[in-house]
Amino acid sequence: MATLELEGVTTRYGKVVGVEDLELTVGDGEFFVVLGPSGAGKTTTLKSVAGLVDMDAGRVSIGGRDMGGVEPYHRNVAMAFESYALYPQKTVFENLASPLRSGRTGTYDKAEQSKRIELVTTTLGINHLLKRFPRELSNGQRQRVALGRVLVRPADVYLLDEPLSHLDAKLRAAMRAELKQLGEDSSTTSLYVTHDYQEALDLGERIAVLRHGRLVQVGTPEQIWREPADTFVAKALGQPEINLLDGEVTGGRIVAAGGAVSLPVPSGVDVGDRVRVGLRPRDLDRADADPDGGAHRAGAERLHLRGRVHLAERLGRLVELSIEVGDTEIIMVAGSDHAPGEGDVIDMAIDLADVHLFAPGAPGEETARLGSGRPR
Amino acid sequence: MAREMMPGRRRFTAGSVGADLLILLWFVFSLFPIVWMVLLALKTRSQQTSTYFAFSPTLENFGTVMSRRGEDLTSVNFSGALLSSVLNCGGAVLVSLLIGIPAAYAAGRWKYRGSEDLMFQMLSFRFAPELMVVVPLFVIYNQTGLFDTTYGMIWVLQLVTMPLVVWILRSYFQDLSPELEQAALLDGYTRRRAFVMVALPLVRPGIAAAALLAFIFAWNNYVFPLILTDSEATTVTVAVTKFLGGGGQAYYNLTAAAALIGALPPLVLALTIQRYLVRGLSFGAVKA
Amino acid sequence: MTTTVTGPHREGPRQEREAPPPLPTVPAWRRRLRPYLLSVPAVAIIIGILYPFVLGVYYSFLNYAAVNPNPVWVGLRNFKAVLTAPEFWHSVQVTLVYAVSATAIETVLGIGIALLLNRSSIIGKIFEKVLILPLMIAPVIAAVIWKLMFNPQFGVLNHVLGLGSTFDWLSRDRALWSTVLVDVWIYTPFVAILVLAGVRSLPKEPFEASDVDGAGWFYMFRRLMLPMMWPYILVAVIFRLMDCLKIFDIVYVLTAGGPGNATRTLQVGAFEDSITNLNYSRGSTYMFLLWIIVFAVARYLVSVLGRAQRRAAGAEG
Amino acid sequence: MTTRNTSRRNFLLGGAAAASVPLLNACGVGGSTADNSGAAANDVTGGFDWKKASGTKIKILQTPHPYQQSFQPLLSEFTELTGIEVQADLVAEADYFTKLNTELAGGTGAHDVFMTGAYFIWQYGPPGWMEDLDPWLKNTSATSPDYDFEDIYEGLRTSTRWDFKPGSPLGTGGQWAIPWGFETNVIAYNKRLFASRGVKPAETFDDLIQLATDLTDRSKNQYGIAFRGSKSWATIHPGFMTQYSRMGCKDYTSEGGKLVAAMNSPEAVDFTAKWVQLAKAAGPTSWTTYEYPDCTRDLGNGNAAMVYDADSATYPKNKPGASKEAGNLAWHPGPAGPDGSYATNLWTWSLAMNAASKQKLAAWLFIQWATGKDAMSKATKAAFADPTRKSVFDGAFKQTLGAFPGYLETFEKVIDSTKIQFSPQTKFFETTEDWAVALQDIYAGQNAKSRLDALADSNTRKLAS
Repeated sequence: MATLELEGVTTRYGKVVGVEDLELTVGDGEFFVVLGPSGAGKTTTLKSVAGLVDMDAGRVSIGGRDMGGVEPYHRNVAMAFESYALYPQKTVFENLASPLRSGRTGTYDKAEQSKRIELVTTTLGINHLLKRFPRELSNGQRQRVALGRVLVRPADVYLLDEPLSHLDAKLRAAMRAELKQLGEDSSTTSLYVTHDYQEALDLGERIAVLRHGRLVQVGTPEQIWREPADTFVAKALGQPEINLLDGEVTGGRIVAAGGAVSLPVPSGVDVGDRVRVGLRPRDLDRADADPDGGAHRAGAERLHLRGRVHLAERLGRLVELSIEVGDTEIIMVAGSDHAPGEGDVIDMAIDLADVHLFAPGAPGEETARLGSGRPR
Repeated sequence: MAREMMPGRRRFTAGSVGADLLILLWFVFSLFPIVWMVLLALKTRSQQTSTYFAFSPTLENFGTVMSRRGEDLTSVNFSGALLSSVLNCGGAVLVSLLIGIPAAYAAGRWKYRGSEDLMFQMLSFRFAPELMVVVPLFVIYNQTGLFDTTYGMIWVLQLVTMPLVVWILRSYFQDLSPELEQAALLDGYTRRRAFVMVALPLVRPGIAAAALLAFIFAWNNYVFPLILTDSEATTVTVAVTKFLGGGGQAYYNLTAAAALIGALPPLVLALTIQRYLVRGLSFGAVKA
Repeated sequence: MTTTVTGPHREGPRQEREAPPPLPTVPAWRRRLRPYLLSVPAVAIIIGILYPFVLGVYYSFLNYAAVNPNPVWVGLRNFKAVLTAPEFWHSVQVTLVYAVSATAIETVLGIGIALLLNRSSIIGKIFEKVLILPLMIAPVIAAVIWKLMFNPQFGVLNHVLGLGSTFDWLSRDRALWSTVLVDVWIYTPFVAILVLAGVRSLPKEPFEASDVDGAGWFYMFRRLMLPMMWPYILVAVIFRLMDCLKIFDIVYVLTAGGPGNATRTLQVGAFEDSITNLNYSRGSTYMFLLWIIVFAVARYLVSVLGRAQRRAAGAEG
Repeated sequence: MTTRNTSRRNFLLGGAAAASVPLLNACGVGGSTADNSGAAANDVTGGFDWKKASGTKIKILQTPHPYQQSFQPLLSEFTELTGIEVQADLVAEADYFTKLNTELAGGTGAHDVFMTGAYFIWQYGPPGWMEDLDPWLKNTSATSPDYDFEDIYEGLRTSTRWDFKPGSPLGTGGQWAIPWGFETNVIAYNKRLFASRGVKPAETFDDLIQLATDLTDRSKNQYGIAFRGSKSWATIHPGFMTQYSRMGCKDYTSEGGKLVAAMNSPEAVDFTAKWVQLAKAAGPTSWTTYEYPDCTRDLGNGNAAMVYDADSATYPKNKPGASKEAGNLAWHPGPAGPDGSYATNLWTWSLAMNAASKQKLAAWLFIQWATGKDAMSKATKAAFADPTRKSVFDGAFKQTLGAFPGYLETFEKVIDSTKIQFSPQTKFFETTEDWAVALQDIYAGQNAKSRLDALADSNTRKLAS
C-alpha cells in the first residue's frame, strides 16, 4: 500500500560497513527482491527500512513519508527474520497473535484474530501446530511461523529475510509458488531478501543485486539475466557459474583461450586491448550432436568452439561437462541424451547475443560490463 | 582410569575404583567439618569439650540460640541478627536488581561509549579491597547517621551485589538475540513493552540466579557489617563470630548451632540454583 | 508514547494526493542517549562507591585519625612511613605467600577433582551435588568451625589425627598454613566447578581421535586438554588470586593476624590500623598500596585471559 | 527493637545536618567536637531529685561481665526510682573496645553511658569523647547528698582522673569515669589438685616456673598455668604486668617530659624471657590465642592448675555449679618480687558518660545510681566481686567470701600495692598490643633481647610522633 524509497542509505557497525549509499525505489505493491551473498548487506537493508538499526546517513521513506527518527513500531512494516525471532515462551498461536494484539496494526477482537491466524496458517500448512512452542517445531515449521507472523497482519511494507532458506527442497518449491501467488494477489509492497538467484529470478518483479554493502545493479529479472552489470552479477546468476575467459583484442577481433575462441568486437562497444569474455554454461549448445537442443534464435550470428571433454558429471537430466578449449577450461551443460563421454571432442556454439563482455581485470577482481546493450 | 577423565568415550577399568577412592578422600575432607559442626550443635554444654562422637544428641541448642535465653547467656541477639541479615541482603538485592537490570540490558544490547568502562568499574568493585571503601564509609556513616542502619548496609552491600547482578545479567542479555525484541517492535510494541514482554521473561532464570547468588554473597559478607554496624543492623556472620568470645564463657555448642543456622540459607539457595552457579560465580565468564 | 497510526486498511479508499498525517519521531540524540539513561542509576551507585574510595585515597595524604579529627595534609609522609616499616613488607610477604600458595593448591586440586568427577561414576554424581557446600557457607562461619576444630584441647582434629593436645595448629610457624588450609577447604570447589564446566564443554572428537591413535592419557591431558581448558583455569585463577590478595575474614577470625604478625596480611594490617587503632590515614595508606598491587595483578591476568580466550577460540573454531 | 526508631530519626537528622556543611568536611573528614565545658552539668539547678529526668530513655553499652550480669536484674529498680528507661546493649569483650572506640569516634552519641577502664581514658579522653564528671559531682542539684564519693577507694578514684599530659601522674585533672568494680591480678589455683599432689602455691617467680612445670602433664591434657597470650593489649595488663612490676620493671621512664620505652631494660628482658619460657613449658598449647575466658575455662574444667589473671574473673568459677571444679578453687597473691614487692596491676571497670550524649542528666543519674551504695550492695550478693566502695566491700561483699579460700587474704595482701602500673599515655592500646606481639614473637623463638629492643625503639618513636 505504499512506495518505499531509500536515498543514500548508509549503515555501519563501528567500522564495518553494513550498507553504503544505497539508492532504491520500490513501487507501491511491488515484489522487490534483494539478491546477494552473505555479508552483502541484505539484512541491514531490511533493518534500515524497519528502523531497527541506526543509519549513519540517508533517508528512508515509506508511502512518501520520511521515516527519519520514526520508531519501528510506528513504521507499520512487518518483517520475517532469518533467525525466525519467534518468542520462545509463547505458542505458535500467541506468536501469530502478537502483532494483532499490540494495537498498532489495527484493532481486532478475539474472533478476528483467530480468523486471520486460521487463514494464514492454513495457507502455510501449519494450522495443526498452533498449540506448540517454537522449540517443538522443525526449522522449516519455525520459518513458516515467522512468515505467518508477517502475513497475518496488514502492513505498508513486508520485509522478508530469506524466508525460505531453511525449508527442504520440495517444500521450498511449494512455498515459492505460494509466495509468488501471494505477491501477485497482495497489494503489499514487499522487500524480499535472498541469496538464491533462482528464487530472485522467479519471484522478483525487480531485483537489486548487492555486494559488500553497495548496490551493483537493479533491474527486472530479464535485465539482470541478460545484461549483468558486471562479472559479479554475472557470476551470481546461473548455476554452474558463468565462464569467464581473458581475451585480447587484435585487429578488430577478440581472441581468447589461446586462439580457440575468436569473435568480432561488437560495434558500439569501446574496448581496450584486453577484455573478459563471459559465456553462460547453459547458453552453450552442442553444435555437432544436438539437433534441436539450445533454442537459439534462428539466423542469429553464432560463436563456434571446439574442445575435449575432460570431465562429465551427471546432474539428473543434465550433464555438466568440463571441456578443455585451447588453454582454458569451459563448463557447459548439456542434455544427458547422447551426452559425450570423457575424452570426446565436441563442437559447441553460442549466440553472439549471449556473449557477455567485461572489462579486463586480475583474477578475483570484479569488472564492469562493456557496452550498454548486447554485443552485436 | 585416567583416560576416562578425558572427554569422549567412557571405559570402565579397574582404575575406576582408584578414582572413586580419591574422590571419596576429598569428600571426607570436605564434609567432615560440616558433620562435626552438626554434631557439636547437638551436644549439651557439658559434652561440648569432653566427648567427640559419643553423646546424647539434643536439639535444645537451636532453640537457645534463637531465643532470649541464648542472648542472656552469650550476649548475642542471634534472632535479631537473622532478621537484620534478611532485611539487609533482601534490600540490597532488590536495589541491585532495580538498578542493575536496566544497566545490564544497556550494556548487553548496545555498544556505547563508556559501556566497557562502566562494566570494568563494576568488576573492579568485586576485586577492590573492601577496607579501602569501608574506612571512609565508616567516617561518613557516623556523620550522617547511616551507621548501624539497614539503609547503610543496603548501600554498602551494593559493592557486593551490584557487580554480580550486572555482570551475570549482561551475559544473559548478550545471549538473547536482539531480533526477538526487534520482532516485538515491528509487531507494534514500544521498546519498554518489548522489553517486558520478550526480554524479561527470557532472562528470568538469569535474574533468579543473579538475585539468589547476590543474596548469598551479601549474606556471607563479614567486613561490612563488622565495621559499619553495631547492634541494630548487625548480621548473622558477625553474630556467629561473637559466640566465640561471648559472655566470657565458652558456648561452643551454641556457636556450632548458630553457625549451622547461619550457613543454612545460602546452602539451600545454592542448591536451588546449582545449574546456574558456575556462570554466576564466574560473573558470566564461564557458561556451563 | 501514543501513536496516530493504525492499520492502513482502516482508512477508506486511498487518497493519493492528501499528505498523510506526520508520524511521531524520536530525535537521534535521544536514541543515542537511551543506553546512557538506562545506566544512570548504576553510574550513580558507582559514583557513590567511588566517592568513599577517593576519600580513602585522600586520607592517605592526611594525618587523619579518630583522635586527631582535624587533620592536615602531610603529603607522602604516610607512604614513606609505611614503605620503610618492616611490618608492611612483612605483610606484603605474608599476603603473597598466602595468595600464591592457596591459589596454586586450589587450582591443582580443583583440576584433579574436576577430572575425577568428569567420569560417569555413581559416586561422582552424588558428590557433585555436595561439592559446593563449603563454598556456600560464609567464609567467616567456616573459619569459626575450623577454629573450633583446631583447638588443641577439645578440637576434633588433634583427636582424630592422634596429635595429642600439644599440637598447635595456630602456632606462629603453622598459623599461615592453617589459614591456607581453610582457604583451600572453602575455595577448591570453586575452581573445581569452573574447570568441570570447562571439561564438559570440550569437544569429544579430538580425544577420540587421539585415543584411536593410542595416545597416552598424560599426553592427551597436556597437549589437548590443558590448552583448551586454559581460559577456564585462568578465570578460576584470577578470581582466587584477587580474592586471596585481599584476604581478611578467614584470617581475622582464625588468628586476627597473629601469633605475632605471622598472618598479618595487608588487609588485616589495614584493619588493625584503621579500625582497632582508629588511625584512618595509616590504614588507608595500606589499602591504597594493596589496591595498586591488586590492580596491577588484575590488569596483567585479564590481558593473559584475553589472549588465552582468543587462542582457544581460534583452536576450536 | 524499640531503638530502631531512634536510628531512623538519627539518620534523618544526620542527613539534614550533613547537607548544610561543605562537602568534604561534611562527608568523610573532620569529627565532631563535643561540648565538654561542663555546661550541661551546670544547667541542672534546684534541689536534687531522682525524678528530674523522668520519662527519658538512655542506652548503655556494656560488655558481658559478672558486673554487668549482677546489675541486669536491678535495672528495673532504677527505672522505678527515676522514671528513666534503660536499654543495655552488650558487646563481647574481644570486640568491646574496638566497638567502643568506633562508636565514640563516630560521635553519634548512640549510647549515653558505657563501661570502660582507666587506660581507655588516656587515649580517648583527650579528643573530647568523654564527659568530665567532676562538674556533675560538684553540683548538688544533680548529685544526691547521700552519694558519698569519698567512700570509693582513693586509689580507684585517682585512677580515673587525669590531666591528659603524657607522663603526668594520675589523679589530677577531670574525673572521666566513676569506678564501679575493680580487679587485682593474682593467682587462682585448683586446691584439690594441689592437695593431691602435696604442693603449695609458689612464693617466688622461679618457684612458680618450677611448680607449673611439675604440674604439667600433656598426656592427661593438663598443664600448670594459664594466662593470656592473644594478640591484644589485654595480654599484657593482667598477670604479665603484675609480675613484671613485682620484678622491678617499668614500661616507660620519663626523660625530660618525654616517655622512653623501658621494655628492653636488662631486668625486663630477663623477666620477659622467663615468662615466655613459662608459657611454653607449662602454659596452654595455643597460648597465642588465649584470652581470659580460655584461661578461666581451663581452670574450671581442671585442665589448668593455676590461672594468673583478675581475681574477679576466676571468682565466678567457684560458684556452685558454675564449673566442674567449682568449690575446689583457691586464691593466692602469686610470687613476690625479689624485694618482696606485691606490686599488682589494677583494672577498674568504671562507668563513663559519652560526651555526645543527648540525655546527660539521665546518664549521670544512672552512673550515680550504679556506683551508689544501695545498688552496689545488692549487686554484690550476685557475682559482683570487688566493689569499689569501702563500705560495700567491708559490708556486703566480705560476707560472701566464706567459700572462697584465700580470696580475702590475697586481696588484703596486695591491695596496698595495687595500682595502675602503666604509665599514662595516649597511644596505650597500639603500643601495648605491639608489646603482646613481641611476646608472641619471642614465644615463637625470636631472641628476647633483640625483639624487645626493636619494640622499645618503635614504641618510643610512636610516643614521640
